[in-house]
Amino acid sequence: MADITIEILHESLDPAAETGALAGRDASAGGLATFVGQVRDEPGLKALELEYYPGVTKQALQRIAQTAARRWMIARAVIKHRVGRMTLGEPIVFVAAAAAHRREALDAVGYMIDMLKTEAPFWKRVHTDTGAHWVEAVDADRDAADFWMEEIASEDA
Amino acid sequence: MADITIEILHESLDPAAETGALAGRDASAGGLATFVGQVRDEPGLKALELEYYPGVTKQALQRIAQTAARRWMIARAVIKHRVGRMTLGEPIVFVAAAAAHRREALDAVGYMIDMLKTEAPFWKRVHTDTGAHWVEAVDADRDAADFWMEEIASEDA
Amino acid sequence: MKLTVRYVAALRDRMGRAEADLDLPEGIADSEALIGHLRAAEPAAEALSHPSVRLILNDAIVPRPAPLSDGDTLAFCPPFTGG
Amino acid sequence: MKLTVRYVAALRDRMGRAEADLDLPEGIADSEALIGHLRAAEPAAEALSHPSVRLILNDAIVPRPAPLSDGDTLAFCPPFTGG
Repeated sequence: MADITIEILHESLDPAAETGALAGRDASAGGLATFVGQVRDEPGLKALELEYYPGVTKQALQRIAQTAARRWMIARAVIKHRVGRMTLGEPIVFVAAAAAHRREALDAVGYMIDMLKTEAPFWKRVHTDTGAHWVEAVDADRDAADFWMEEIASEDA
Repeated sequence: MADITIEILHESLDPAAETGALAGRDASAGGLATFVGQVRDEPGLKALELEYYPGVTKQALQRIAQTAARRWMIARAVIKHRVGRMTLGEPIVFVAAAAAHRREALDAVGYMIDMLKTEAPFWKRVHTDTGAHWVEAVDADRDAADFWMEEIASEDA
Repeated sequence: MKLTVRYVAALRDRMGRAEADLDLPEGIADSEALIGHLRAAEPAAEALSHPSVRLILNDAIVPRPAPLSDGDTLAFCPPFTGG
Repeated sequence: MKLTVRYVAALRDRMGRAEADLDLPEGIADSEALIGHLRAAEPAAEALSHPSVRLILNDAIVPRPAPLSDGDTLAFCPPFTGG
């Protein structure tokens, strides 16, 4: 079974340090895929605020990583997610998978980032010059998660 | 057009530093996908040696990144590839793409790593306790590159 | 039946509070019946009935309708927007 | 016609050298004719005819057969194994 690391971070997330900690770590893994989601510029952006649900969010991320580890041949899966207030360019989430084969690592990362967008309890709020608003769910994110859920259900069947 | 960085490195490649240099760099990019290919353990492995073709290899990588930037909406593409002698766990290649949308970044990275496996002039030699051998081409790598070449040809048509 | 309800993120703004302890009349067996009860008390609770609203019951994400028991904590959540 | 041929990686081992300057007779117009000529001189050159062998002509990766001109450098390459 893959080694799984899940963290909810209140302070800071350092994608360079996370990558450094994983590179070369698993002798059997020829490939390490990572994804960093970061605060993107938008008009008047001052900060992004992320709310979570203590006691539930981490468990939801754990389940996503476990499903990835069952579905793909990976040696290691990592999800680290910020909560609280972030500014432009700051990392929000770091997802990684190490695997013997590149396609497994890349697909596992793609799955995990797709799923955590809509299946882990996080809520984003954007603070701008003119006020604050909650970020609306994106249909495409919902579709991506639905795709995986159907795919995995049909494999388990 | 995307910002493209290609390097052939004779000494060392530091995935953590590369990731650090990219994280948060493109204000329009909500996502940064990376892939690190690294020396995998195999029986008796002492070192991996990588040969390239000066004057041609870098150009081939450049073309792969340019094709990725035409095919996917990415703000930045990076390919850094080691040559020379490497030991267990050492990074061989770092591929990255920054994009507004995660799927573009992930797919561009998947494309670039697939293509450079078979379309850039590199040759791997494994040194073990009992001697040295050239690494054979893998059919699955050939298939992956063929898939992309057909896919992109059909889109251009 | 005693129940704690939580309103999360945009629903907290909509409802004007984060949490409420309720003492419910007989016959409210699940989340949908609860929503009906809340709507009768305040129009803002209509937002809770939207199909995109997700539920966290105690410490688990659960599908709707969710059966309710005495002492439960039920959180009404807008769609998740992580990553 | 003068031509420089290079043998790369495993093909260098097979041919026992990295490079050779050739002075070719008339009528060798492309890579495949060159391979035939080399095979006649030494059996090891049969390896060059394998369909997996890639060509670099001067500073470009080119498909086979590659037309040849005086002064060209042609490299015979095993399949690429990067990444």
